[in-house]
Amino acid sequence: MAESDLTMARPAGTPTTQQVTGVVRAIAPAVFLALCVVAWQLAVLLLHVRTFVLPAPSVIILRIVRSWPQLLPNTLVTLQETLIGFAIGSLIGFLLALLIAYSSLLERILYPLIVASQAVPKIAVAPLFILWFGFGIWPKVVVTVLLVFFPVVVTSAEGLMSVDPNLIDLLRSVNANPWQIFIKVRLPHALPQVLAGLKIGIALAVVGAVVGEWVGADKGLGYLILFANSQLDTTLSFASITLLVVIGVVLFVAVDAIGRLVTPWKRVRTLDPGL
Amino acid sequence: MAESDLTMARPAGTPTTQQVTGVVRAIAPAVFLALCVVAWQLAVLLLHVRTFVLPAPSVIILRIVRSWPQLLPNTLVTLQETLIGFAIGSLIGFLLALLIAYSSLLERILYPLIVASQAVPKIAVAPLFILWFGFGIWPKVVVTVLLVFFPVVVTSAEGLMSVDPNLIDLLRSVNANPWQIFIKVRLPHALPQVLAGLKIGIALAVVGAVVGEWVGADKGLGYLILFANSQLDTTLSFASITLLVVIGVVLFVAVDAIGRLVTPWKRVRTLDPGL
Amino acid sequence: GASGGSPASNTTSSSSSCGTPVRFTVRLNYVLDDEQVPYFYALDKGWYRQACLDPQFQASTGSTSTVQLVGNGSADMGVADTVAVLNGLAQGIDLQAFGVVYQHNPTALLIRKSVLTPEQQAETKPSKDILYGKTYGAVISGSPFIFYKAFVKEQNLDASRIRQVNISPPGFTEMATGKVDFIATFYQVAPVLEGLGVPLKIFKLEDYGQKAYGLSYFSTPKWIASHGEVIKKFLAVTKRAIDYTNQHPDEGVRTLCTYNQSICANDTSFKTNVEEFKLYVPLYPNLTPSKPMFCINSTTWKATARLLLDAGVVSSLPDLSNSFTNRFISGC
Amino acid sequence: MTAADLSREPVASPRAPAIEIERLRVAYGPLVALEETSLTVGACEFVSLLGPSGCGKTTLLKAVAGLVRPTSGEIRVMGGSVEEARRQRAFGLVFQDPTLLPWRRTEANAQLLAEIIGGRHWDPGRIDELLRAVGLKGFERAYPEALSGGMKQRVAIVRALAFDPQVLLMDEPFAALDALTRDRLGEVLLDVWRQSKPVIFVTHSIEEAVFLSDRVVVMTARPGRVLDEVHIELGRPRTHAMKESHEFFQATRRLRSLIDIAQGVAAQEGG
Amino acid sequence: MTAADLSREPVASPRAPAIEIERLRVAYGPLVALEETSLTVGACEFVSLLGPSGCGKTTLLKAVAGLVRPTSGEIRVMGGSVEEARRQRAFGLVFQDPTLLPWRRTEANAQLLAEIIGGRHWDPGRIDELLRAVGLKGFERAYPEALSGGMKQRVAIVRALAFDPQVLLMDEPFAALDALTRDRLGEVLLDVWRQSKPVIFVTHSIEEAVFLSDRVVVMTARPGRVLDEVHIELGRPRTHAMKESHEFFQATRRLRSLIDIAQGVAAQEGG
Ligand SMILES: Nc1ncnc2c1ncn2[C@@H]1O[C@H](COP(=O)(O)OP(=O)(O)OP(=O)(O)O)[C@@H](O)[C@H]1O
Ligand SMILES: Nc1ncnc2c1ncn2[C@@H]1O[C@H](COP(=O)(O)OP(=O)(O)OP(=O)(O)O)[C@@H](O)[C@H]1O
Ligand SMILES: [Mg+2]
Ligand SMILES: [Mg+2]
Repeated sequence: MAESDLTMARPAGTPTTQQVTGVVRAIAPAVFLALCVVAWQLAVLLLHVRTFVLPAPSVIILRIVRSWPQLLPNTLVTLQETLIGFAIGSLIGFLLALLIAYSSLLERILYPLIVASQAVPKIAVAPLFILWFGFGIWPKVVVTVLLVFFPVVVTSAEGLMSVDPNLIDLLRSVNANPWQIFIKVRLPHALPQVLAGLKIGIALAVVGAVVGEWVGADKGLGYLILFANSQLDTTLSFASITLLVVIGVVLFVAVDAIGRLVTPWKRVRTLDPGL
Repeated sequence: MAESDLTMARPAGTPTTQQVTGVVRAIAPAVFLALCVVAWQLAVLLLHVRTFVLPAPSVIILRIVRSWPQLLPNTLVTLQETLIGFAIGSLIGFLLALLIAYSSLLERILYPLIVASQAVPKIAVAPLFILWFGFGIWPKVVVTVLLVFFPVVVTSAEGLMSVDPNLIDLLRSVNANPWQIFIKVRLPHALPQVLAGLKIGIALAVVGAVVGEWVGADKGLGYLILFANSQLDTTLSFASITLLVVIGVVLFVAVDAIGRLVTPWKRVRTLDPGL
Repeated sequence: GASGGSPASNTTSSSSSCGTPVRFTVRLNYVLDDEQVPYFYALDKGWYRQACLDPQFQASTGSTSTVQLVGNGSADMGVADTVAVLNGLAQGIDLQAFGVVYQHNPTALLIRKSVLTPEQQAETKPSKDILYGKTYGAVISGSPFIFYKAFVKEQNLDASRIRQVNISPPGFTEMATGKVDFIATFYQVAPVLEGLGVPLKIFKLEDYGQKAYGLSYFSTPKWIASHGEVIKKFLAVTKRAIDYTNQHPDEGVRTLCTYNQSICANDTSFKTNVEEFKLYVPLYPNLTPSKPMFCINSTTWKATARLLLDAGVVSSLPDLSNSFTNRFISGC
Repeated sequence: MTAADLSREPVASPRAPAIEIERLRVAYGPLVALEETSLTVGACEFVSLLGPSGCGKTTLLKAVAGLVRPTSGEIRVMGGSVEEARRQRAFGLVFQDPTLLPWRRTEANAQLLAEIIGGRHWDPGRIDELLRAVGLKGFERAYPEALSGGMKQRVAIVRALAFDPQVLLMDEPFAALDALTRDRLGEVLLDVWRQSKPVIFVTHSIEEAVFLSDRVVVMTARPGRVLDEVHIELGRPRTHAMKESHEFFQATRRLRSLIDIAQGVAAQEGG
Repeated sequence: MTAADLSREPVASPRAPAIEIERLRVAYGPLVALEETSLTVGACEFVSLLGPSGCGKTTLLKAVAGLVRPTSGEIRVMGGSVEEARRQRAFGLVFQDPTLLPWRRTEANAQLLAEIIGGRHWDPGRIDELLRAVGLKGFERAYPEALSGGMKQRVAIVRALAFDPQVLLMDEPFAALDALTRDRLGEVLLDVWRQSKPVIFVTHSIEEAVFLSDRVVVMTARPGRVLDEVHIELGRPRTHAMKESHEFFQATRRLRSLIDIAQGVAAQEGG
């Protein structure tokens, strides 16, 4: 929190400190994660936590290795649902955000419905999902879409509505059409916030796929968790959860990285005291 | 989408058109909602949808009236969990956003854990929640917190990090301490985005309370839904869902209204073509 | 998916005898478990094919969902707790049962011995008021919850003296960690729980006079009316499979895994040995090839329906006149 | 597109009024920014606006460009409405702030309006030339963040000139520039103008106004009004030598005293 | 807090250097903005900076205020480091852009820095007085959005003067103002200054620089360097009559030629 150093670093520091900092940055998350895992392992060992309550990381990892042929296809199924649901959900979310941003009447009409769609517990209406979308991949995708689109709507609408009016005026002065104003000003301006919504969305997409699988599935990590629980196979359950977490974090990091790529002008981190 | 009129309206229009517009705006959502309900009612009647699949709105409303003594206390329980969970969740979310905004090292360390916490299906680890937090209100609050804090982290961090560096420089020129920079610049600047996160959070809080109640509860709307489903009492289930939706929408509108109150300078809607 | 057919290449030749087999979906009562081995066994042996049947077995999230989905036509027939089927009937879902899988009340209260006094532990048929002051872990989405509530009513227990908390299925962890004192469930799972180091006292509700059916086969009257032959053959083949499973329990796991590769890449996925299928054997009426299986007795049927009344799930009994039929089982 | 293209041919005779503002009143809520403001700009006339800070110069420019709706009064541009003129992409605007897109580099920012208008008015060569003329060679790939204040303003000027608009509306375009860069840009501007289009040019520099304009209009504040105007009787092309001329001196002196009056009026009215 | 309060007493004799910049070099990545720049400002000296757009004036000011880290070279303020001076809240900065907080009204924006420094330097009466002096009476409750460009700039000036800083660093503060408002604000500034503190004042107006300053420094561009300086031999207090004096004329002429050189150098080096 050494604020006094913030933003000082514009003219660059010496290469060596930069390199050291870079290394620390690169390995810190891994180190911290390792520490967490070790703490967990020790807690389980020292407190004699029973495996069926909370398996030790070592047990989970061994199980992942051993049950890999079983876990892999289920992981791929869930990954597929997650990605399809995320793609459709972010698209729908963004389109709704457009409607909301361009019309306060639509905002007033749509927002209650959108929020309502969130407040309905998806599992509680599972039979409807199955009735409407059958047993295939679609009910899972629909649940995922329902979870994903909401944060995208809220953040994108916020971003699209917060454009500097002078920039809009500039384009209006040459009679730019709404599409040009959108593509040249609104969209790039809103991009960071759209990306924030997508980051929330991708994390929720994983949960959506799992919940979708609980509605009715016979494969996927969500189903595997349900099955493992019925078998009191807590280790398998946690192995599946671990893979879910891996999917979630990897996809999140990917979305984040793509976000940084498409907003190169936002590189300046004004808050960072250097380490 | 008549963009050509946008932002023209700064010098105000005539009072009468404003009044008419105001009335349309005020009643439009209600009218639209009513249309949706009527459509639903007609669909159920004309397609002979069975009550155990999807009850007609009239049936649900009658049931709400009839079972009000049973629904009300459960609604209050869920409302309480929602609000407590939302309060704690947004606080935690905001604090984490601070850590992330002030240190890219912490960002790299914390984000994977935060995302991981989202990818874990809460119900799958329900026994742990009961083991750690017992059967009272806390496991429900914890689940709610877990759902709420995430969007608040992402959007607030985004907001806190996107401050105009010149504003920071201005305050640094008089050696403002980090707290002052935070309270006078960063926070007000980030407020719209924090509020976007809170809007997402409040909608998820309702779901969180319900999911929390599915484990270890004996009251609340979530419990009631579970109970009603096990009894195949679809109408009671939908009555409870309806109340959940009402809670969700009311709380969302409240958060939105508070948001508008605390950001009076953001009143200009640059995109609105007037209706 | 969890449905049969495709891997049974060794049996396709026999299907030629009847042209295209009749395809229909069978929604099971829960996720796959040892108790469902016979269906997959029959698939594996090609017995359904030989009977010109092509059943698609679907895992489920519980009896209630099975009842709903069969009721609205999303699945053709179902396997579900009889109370759930009757409850569906009471809620106006058009259903008819055509066979009972488990003829006996499988529900028991499993109490942790450690919360009982030595005397209570020693009793062969414990007095029911030892439940007072204990915490009941209720899985309210399951039928045992209804059995339990009816039991409380039938035995005139003071429900307010038993603390009830809801837990997610199966509730073993909550038992093992001492968060709850007893649960209501099928007593077949008791060995699993004891295997976790939780010594149990088992109250079989049947011992206290609670007569009821367990799982039954059902569908909508409409489907039944047009698929009489299918049902008849399905029941016959299934009975054969159950008999066979009883005699060759060790083959079961492999079979389950063949048909359910998503959950079962190796035999250890099913934690319990299929030997435990034997635990379900007492629930079956006749495990001899010569005698009929699945017969529905109207007295027990009504007793099962009464549970709903006693448990307070319904305020009056539904009309049971067309609620079941034995016409697809010869010899009932 | 065709209509816009056609309309780019001169539509009026050089002396006919291209911009007619009549009894314009603009109020922002209770605040009256402009009142009873009338002004006419000929088809090829270069008019400068002088006036105290806050007197409504920016508001006037925005009203002409159709970005602020008059509370009352009328504005006609090239015989038609403001809307029509805008539809013909007639206006080249330079805002008082640079108003650059932070996500575009210099060249892309300079190109923005040309891009929107498209067609034959997109000429990357021209933009390159203009960027060189205003001294931004070497900064084509810089984001606005890395430009100095005056550099940003120059990008905004290039952006407006790049598509050769029919009407130029410039709001203190040279305010952030040093005297010499100002002069150089003034020449670039006159060069682009070629006495071929109407220009309204807001400035605070009397010398600049006199040097560049055919006519200088002085406004008073609160509410903004046109106080008076001075015709500049210098020939074209303007040369720096003219700055030493008697006409130049006369005009500046006259304007200085007008501004004194304008300020005095403001001071009295503002209390 | 105590240290800061104590330090507000003059720490050096009037003639001792208050700001010493020695062989300063600032590079933004490959771009060298300032090189070999040395400058000394006396404890009560008013120094103006003139120089072509992009020559590094803003960079120099930011370096003095500790907002940009020198690549090499040294800056000492009142005998100590830049950091120390900043810790003592010595700097009153006016940025080239108004840099107002959009969520604060005029009075709250003007008050911002005074608020941060707090204690006895918070004087709402003074802010009110300054707002009136710069002609913003009546706009205290307006959000920045509703202010004209020049008005915003004046708010920024009031904000810097409001807490009576020990060192004034002003980056083209009057650029968006008309001549008369400029003059009036110059007087306000000299009044606040009372020959009691060092001032670095960036401007593009030679007359303004001469009228206000004790010394005018001319910079050249790319990389930025100090070209030369002109001592202004006019007495204090300055009166408008002095603008007609020979010394004034001499100084402006000398500066004009220096700037010609500065630009010429830039043009040659810039290619
Ligand atoms: N969006 C707005 N909302 C309310 N008032 C405004 C708005 N824009 C300008 N004003 C007011 O209108 C008046 C004229 O403003 P304008 O920007 O036109 O002045 P200006 O002549 O351009 O001044 P400057 O030379 O300082 O740029 C000012 O008093 C200002 O406060
Ligand atoms: N943040 C930055 N990153 C990279 N380059 C920068 C940055 N800020 C300024 N520069 C460059 O440094 C040089 C000097 O800029 P500076 O803003 O100091 O100029 P200036 O003298 O204030 O000009 P002006 O009179 O136009 O404001 C310019 O070439 C500019 O492009
Ligand atoms: Mg202006
Ligand atoms: Mg500058």
